[in-house]
Amino acid sequence: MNSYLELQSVRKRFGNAAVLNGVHLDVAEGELVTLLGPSGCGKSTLLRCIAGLAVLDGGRIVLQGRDLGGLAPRERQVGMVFQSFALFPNLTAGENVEYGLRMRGESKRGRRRRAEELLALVDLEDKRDVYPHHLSGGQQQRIALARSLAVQPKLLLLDEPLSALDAQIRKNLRSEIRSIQQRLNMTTLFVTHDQEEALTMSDRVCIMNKGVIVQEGTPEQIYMTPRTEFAARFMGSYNVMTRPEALRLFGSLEGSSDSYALRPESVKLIGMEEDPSGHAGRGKRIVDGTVDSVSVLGTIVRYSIEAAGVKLTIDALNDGRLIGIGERRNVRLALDCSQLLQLEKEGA
Amino acid sequence: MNSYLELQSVRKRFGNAAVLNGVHLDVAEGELVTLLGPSGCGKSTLLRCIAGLAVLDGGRIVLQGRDLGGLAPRERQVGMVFQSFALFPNLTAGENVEYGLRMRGESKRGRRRRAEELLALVDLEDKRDVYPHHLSGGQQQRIALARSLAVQPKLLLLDEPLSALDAQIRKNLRSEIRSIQQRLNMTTLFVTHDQEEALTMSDRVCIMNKGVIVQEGTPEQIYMTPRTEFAARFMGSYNVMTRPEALRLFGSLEGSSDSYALRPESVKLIGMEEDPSGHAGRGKRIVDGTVDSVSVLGTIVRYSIEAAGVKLTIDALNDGRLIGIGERRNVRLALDCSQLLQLEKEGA
Amino acid sequence: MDSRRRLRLERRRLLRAPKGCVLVISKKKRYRLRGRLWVLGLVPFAVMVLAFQLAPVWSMLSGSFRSDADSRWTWHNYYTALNSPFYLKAIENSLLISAYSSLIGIVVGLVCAYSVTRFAPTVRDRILMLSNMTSNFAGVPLAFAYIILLGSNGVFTLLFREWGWNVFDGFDLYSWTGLTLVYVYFQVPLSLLLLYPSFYGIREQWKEAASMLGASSWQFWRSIGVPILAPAIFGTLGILFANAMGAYATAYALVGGNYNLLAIRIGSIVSGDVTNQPNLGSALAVLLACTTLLAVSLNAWMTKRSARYLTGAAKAPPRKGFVRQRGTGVALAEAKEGTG
Amino acid sequence: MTERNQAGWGHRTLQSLLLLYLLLPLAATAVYAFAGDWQDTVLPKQWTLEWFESLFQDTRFLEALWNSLYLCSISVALSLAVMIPAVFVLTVYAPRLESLMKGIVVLPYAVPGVVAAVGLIRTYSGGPIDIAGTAYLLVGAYFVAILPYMYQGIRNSLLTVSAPELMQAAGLLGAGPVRAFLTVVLPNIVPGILVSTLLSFSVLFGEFVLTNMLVGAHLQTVQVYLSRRMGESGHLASAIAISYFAFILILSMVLMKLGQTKGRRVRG
Amino acid sequence: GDDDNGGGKDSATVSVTVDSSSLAEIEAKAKEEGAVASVGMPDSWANWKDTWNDIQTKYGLKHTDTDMSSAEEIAKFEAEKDKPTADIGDVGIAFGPVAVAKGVTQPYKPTHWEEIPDWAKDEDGHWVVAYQGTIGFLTNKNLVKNPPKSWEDLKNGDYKIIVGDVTKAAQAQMAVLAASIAFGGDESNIEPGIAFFEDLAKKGRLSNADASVANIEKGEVPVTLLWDFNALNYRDQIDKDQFDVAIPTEGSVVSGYATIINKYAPNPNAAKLTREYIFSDEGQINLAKGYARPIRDSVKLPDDVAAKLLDKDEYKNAKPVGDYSVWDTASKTLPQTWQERVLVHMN
Ligand SMILES: Nc1ncnc2c1ncn2[C@@H]1O[C@H](COP(=O)(O)OP(=O)(O)OP(=O)(O)O)[C@@H](O)[C@H]1O
Ligand SMILES: Nc1ncnc2c1ncn2[C@@H]1O[C@H](COP(=O)(O)OP(=O)(O)OP(=O)(O)O)[C@@H](O)[C@H]1O
Ligand SMILES: [Mg+2]
Ligand SMILES: [Mg+2]
Repeated sequence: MNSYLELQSVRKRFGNAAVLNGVHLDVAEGELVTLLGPSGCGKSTLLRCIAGLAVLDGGRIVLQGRDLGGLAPRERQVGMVFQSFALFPNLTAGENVEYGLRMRGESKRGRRRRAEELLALVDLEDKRDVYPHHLSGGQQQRIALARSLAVQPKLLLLDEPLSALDAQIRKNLRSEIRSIQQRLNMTTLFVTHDQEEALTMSDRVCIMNKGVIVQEGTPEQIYMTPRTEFAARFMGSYNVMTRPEALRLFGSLEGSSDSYALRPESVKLIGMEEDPSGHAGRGKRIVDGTVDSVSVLGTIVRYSIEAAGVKLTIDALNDGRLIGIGERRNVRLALDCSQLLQLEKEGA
Repeated sequence: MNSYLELQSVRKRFGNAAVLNGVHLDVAEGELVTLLGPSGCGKSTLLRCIAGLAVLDGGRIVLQGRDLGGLAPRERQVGMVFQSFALFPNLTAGENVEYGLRMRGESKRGRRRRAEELLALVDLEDKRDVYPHHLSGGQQQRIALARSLAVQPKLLLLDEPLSALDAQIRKNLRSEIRSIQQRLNMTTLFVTHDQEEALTMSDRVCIMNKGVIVQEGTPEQIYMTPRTEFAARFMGSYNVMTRPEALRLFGSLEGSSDSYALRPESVKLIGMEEDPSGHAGRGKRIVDGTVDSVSVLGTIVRYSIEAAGVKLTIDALNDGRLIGIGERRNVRLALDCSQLLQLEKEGA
Repeated sequence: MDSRRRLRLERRRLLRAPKGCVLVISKKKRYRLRGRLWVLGLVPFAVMVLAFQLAPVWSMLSGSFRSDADSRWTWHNYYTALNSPFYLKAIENSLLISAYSSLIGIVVGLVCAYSVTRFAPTVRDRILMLSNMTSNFAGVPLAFAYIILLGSNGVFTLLFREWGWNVFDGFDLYSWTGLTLVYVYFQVPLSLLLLYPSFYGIREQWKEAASMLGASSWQFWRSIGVPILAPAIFGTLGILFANAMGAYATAYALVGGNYNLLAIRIGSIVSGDVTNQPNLGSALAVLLACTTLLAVSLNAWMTKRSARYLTGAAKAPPRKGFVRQRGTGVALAEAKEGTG
Repeated sequence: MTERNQAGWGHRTLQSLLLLYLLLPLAATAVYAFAGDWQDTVLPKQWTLEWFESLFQDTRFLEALWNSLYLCSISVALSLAVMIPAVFVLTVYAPRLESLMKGIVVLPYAVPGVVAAVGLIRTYSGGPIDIAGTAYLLVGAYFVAILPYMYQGIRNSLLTVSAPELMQAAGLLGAGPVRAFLTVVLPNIVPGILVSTLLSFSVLFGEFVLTNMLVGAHLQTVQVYLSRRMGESGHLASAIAISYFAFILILSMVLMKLGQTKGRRVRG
Repeated sequence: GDDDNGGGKDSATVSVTVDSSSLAEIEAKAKEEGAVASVGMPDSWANWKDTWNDIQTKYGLKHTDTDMSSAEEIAKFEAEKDKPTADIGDVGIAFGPVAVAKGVTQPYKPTHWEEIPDWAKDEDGHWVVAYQGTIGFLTNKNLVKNPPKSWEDLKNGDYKIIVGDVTKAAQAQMAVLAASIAFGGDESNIEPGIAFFEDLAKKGRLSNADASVANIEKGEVPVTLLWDFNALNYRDQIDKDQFDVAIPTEGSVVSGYATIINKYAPNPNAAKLTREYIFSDEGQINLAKGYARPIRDSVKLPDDVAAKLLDKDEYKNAKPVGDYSVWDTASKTLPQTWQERVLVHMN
């Protein structure tokens, strides 16, 4: 990989608490990398270290070959958007966007033109003279984005930029941010604890836990092949099983891992009256089970099923095919051995 | 239906704003009915009217054949759990649970025993002597539940009891509340604006909009057959089409409605190389389309597709079958005419 | 390296590097150094506080241990202060009047504070503004105003006499009851301003929850409301007490030195035409400061306790629009509450 | 929410009583200021404007007013100049020192005027810095007296506008700390600070003990002047009290209005 | 101005040292100096205003005053040794010897030196009392129908009496001394006075109110004990007919204010000339106009001025303090004694 931004064993402590325990990360130019992890795992702290708002206790941060250590935030050419927007309330939207250029001493005309460009980019040309408190949350967030882009940073840091917004606005802004990022080819680090957000927006996802990156990869990789139990649980409703459980379910196992994971949608449900033969084949297995509960989540229907003494969660598309299957019913499960994942020990 | 609770054209105004415009509702004993609706539609106000915290402007509320009008909150034998928990911060968890009994003048021992029962019910026996601010959000919520159950109310009102909690805790509490409710056979009104919550927890769902109940039914009914555009949009990512659009897509239409809805998971995607004949049949239709974007949401993959000039959202299970389909690809869609819903005019 | 930067480095070297040490200042160190420049912002503050707050306190403290006669170290001033019935009586009177006036102030303030939170913010802010304004009406003019109203020929004294009411017959404005009454006048607005924000901490939903659990309004206040307010009440009590202990001008304007109060004793020792025993005065001042310090620490301690309840409450979403509603009244109260 | 805004008659009565109670002494003073002979009657025997006339003909009154005004202004200005940077620095860079600051800031409550005056006189009469009896000493004492109000006001304003985040945002956009402070923090806290400025001002304007003990012999502020004139005539003193109260009232209303218009722009 | 006062000492022989020629010389030099700066002698006090006006018109001396208390005046003289700004000051009699002891005064004996009683002057002319005060009764006739003329009247009345702040104010302490003198005590024996007030307090006859003009004016003060110059001044200021001023017949105490000339005075001759003028007939009359009883008995007061003062006869039993150092000691313990013996019965 052609590293644009490199983090080399970045460490940070607050008092006695080690918050970052040696983070390694390479980001290529134009890439959008998501940091995904539970609350308190150090995501914000990492961004703040990169921005220079917190001082490293160890390790190096290199941007375009230049060590950022010892540089003040304003010398790093890094843009950051905060969860709380942090717009300057005494300045209009336009003045907020112009602010960085003003600090650089650019001419009024140049500033004005650039601000207009950026307001157009975030689709808020008509809000130039409006003060932040008259803007909706989503609009404020977009102004914050435009503001940090105005100074043409080499790197854009987004710290849960959407978490303060409504679900609906959030979904819209997701794609908007992604498309702006792609248009500008802006190298971006994006922090979130929402896995759906991470999966839909990123080129690459890094799962963080307890101050280290435990797994990284494309959204598909991350979703389809979680490496550890932590990642499997964090990424969705993966069924995590101990080795004996997996053995009971699958008969034989590859590998010698202590725990295994099975995606809830990789199991097919077959009504007792259906012919299971269509689902048979190499590496396939049919198991009987009982439905504990069914819940329609909307697009998908979630079944809690007990099979071979193992409690499984199974998702099926809500396409009317399985309508007959209700609570306490017996069903057959079609398992695909190739979908069973071996999990590594935590921290391995 | 054997009505346990009856609401008869309940009306409420605040100043000039009519907030409840004649709400009718019958709830059977032991039923859990969800009120689902957008913010501001009057859900909380309805609960508060039932609890006696707000005074009706019209209509009647009858509980077990007894008109509640004119009774003070504490005479109504109704329990309520608030969104913000509203635990008394100066009392321990146990004392909070005992509070209602203390007000009734029950003996210390009786109170103690009952409180222990309820703490066991919500699985918090060990937190009896802990103050609320030392409990997590989810634990606080469960204590609040136990507190309102302690006085054996005839009716339990839950006003968005989960919305202040994290996604994970929320999912766990959902099933916990449901199972307690079923065990006690407690008649319950549950307010939420989260459709997944409504679908998974309830015996019956009422969709509210602008102070009236616009549709009610079982979760399946509500999800599978929204009656109006409002319900369709509110229930999920339904594709809502005008009549001309629907015509272009399906060739011919039943009924004469102005708008139609199509569930995103009712459309099957077929790769161009696959043989579409397997999907042909009566009332089936194959249409060509182009993929605009794909996003993996986890269990499901969401495709934005344009077909016959109509933009559609289509959900498929993330089971690896459609991996080849990416942006700008051409695909075939298998449509099922029976899945197309006719929508009524708003307010009809 | 440009010359300015070199200069800067040079200066740093002189300041920090040990003699003979080769100058190697890593970039990181420089950044950290620059990061510490904010200390400069604290210097003027430190100087002012040192000069006008700590130095006087120190000088008083050390003076209180020196003899007035020959400025030698001695316990004598404290011995005098704590053994003379004269000064003991002054301390006792001060404590009593402060206790009574702050208790009355708290009770009245509590009721008024609850009531004022029942009004719309605009009305509330107007009431608070007014009471804040009157709280500056103290000292000489206040004493005189009370003489006009309740003196031996005061408006009310005469009115009551005319109407034949004898409830006020035994009342003498120039006695300790009168003093307490006048103290209450400046305690009430202060107590109101300090207490009313905590009523917003009593969430409406607690009342509702309690009412649904069968509690009457009175039961709610007894079992939930007052216990939650308790820290705020005790804290405010501390401030009121300190306020009364230190009150000088009003008392002096009313009764001169005839009523034996600690503040008045200090004032007469320091500024009287008669005696000149500054160190004894210091010792008395230190004793006074000890009681107020105690009262103020009670306040600080209680504020911490009430924060405990508040963090519990803070987890819940804030009431909609509350931030917007913070009018000047809230700001006033916050500003008044020195302890945050 | 509207229901709670319509306070019941009980609350209205209570508040009216409170206002009556608070305003009664002021009213009595006002009546006395217009009264002629009023000794042993319920109401004055006659009314007169002579007290106000003689007051406004007295240049010493205007002088005292001016003294009060400039002493208070200087003290408040000094306090702002010292406290804003200090509280800002503490909030943004060293939140850990805040508890220490809080301790310092409650000290003025624990050291009442009489006590503070004793200490100040001891420290500054004689010795290396002899500023006893000068305005310098008084300004210093005033600075301490308004410390709690100023600290609270500034800190709350800073927290309300989330100053640390604004500083960081500005820093990332290339502004140095000083510039960032001047362009994005200061303009936003001005309305918030206005209230504590006002409060401090009115507190100082009504201050008597410190003023009288520290500089009473040399510098007459309104309060000192008032107590002196009290030694001549209660009517006159009442007229002074009423005049200066009116002055404070007008001043606060003007400042309040100013703060509101400014605040609206920033906060909405 | 202030209301301090204090002791003198038994001065021995006194001689007049100023002859007319040197007076003319002083006058000439003073005119050269052209200005005089006083401390503690403001226009409003003891009618200094007229005196300053006269000095200005008569000798062309410009005048400025800085108001301060006796102790501050002495401290100022001392502190400004090298850069003196003040020429002359007016201090309570007790501070005269203090100033001499500090060595900040210069002597000057005015022309009428001989007429000044011994208790009222320093033997070398460092300080000289210009006007005297005597403790008397001020009675509000609206409230008290029979104004008291003697301590005995006071004792037998049914009205409240205000003594003032004995713990702090010299005037109130002097009132206690006055009562002592009346009942046979003196500065070394104030027990008779204490006992007198103790008795009144027990009967509930003393009030805690402050005898400020405002309170007197408001009718809060039936009877109070004040310096005669204060009492007369208040009487005329509020309502001449409504108040009665009397010097108790059994006896009272006399004290006075002395001028001191700064040893380092920038305008020493102007200061001497000022003292000279104060002791002249015109100067003494000016003081009388300000209700301050002139120290020189021989001055013939114009009728309107005489009417402002009390009859000379009333003063026949009034006595000066013999030894101020004794009184100084007594007054230090007085606050406490007062509290323990008198105020206990009130509060
Ligand atoms: N200034 C600080 N002082 C002390 N501890 C801190 C500080 N900032 C963060 N921490 C601690 O460091 C840990 C990581 O914090 P961080 O804000 O990076 O988490 P996060 O992953 O961003 O979480 P979230 O999703 O809640 O924002 C937390 O335990 C936090 O309490
Ligand atoms: N006390 C009140 N005074 C005036 N208007 C009120 C009051 N309470 C509620 N409203 C208004 O009534 C409408 C319905 O409010 P309600 O709280 O019932 O909505 P909701 O459906 O519970 O919304 P949410 O999901 O946001 O809780 C809103 O427009 C609200 O502003
Ligand atoms: Mg974070
Ligand atoms: Mg609601």
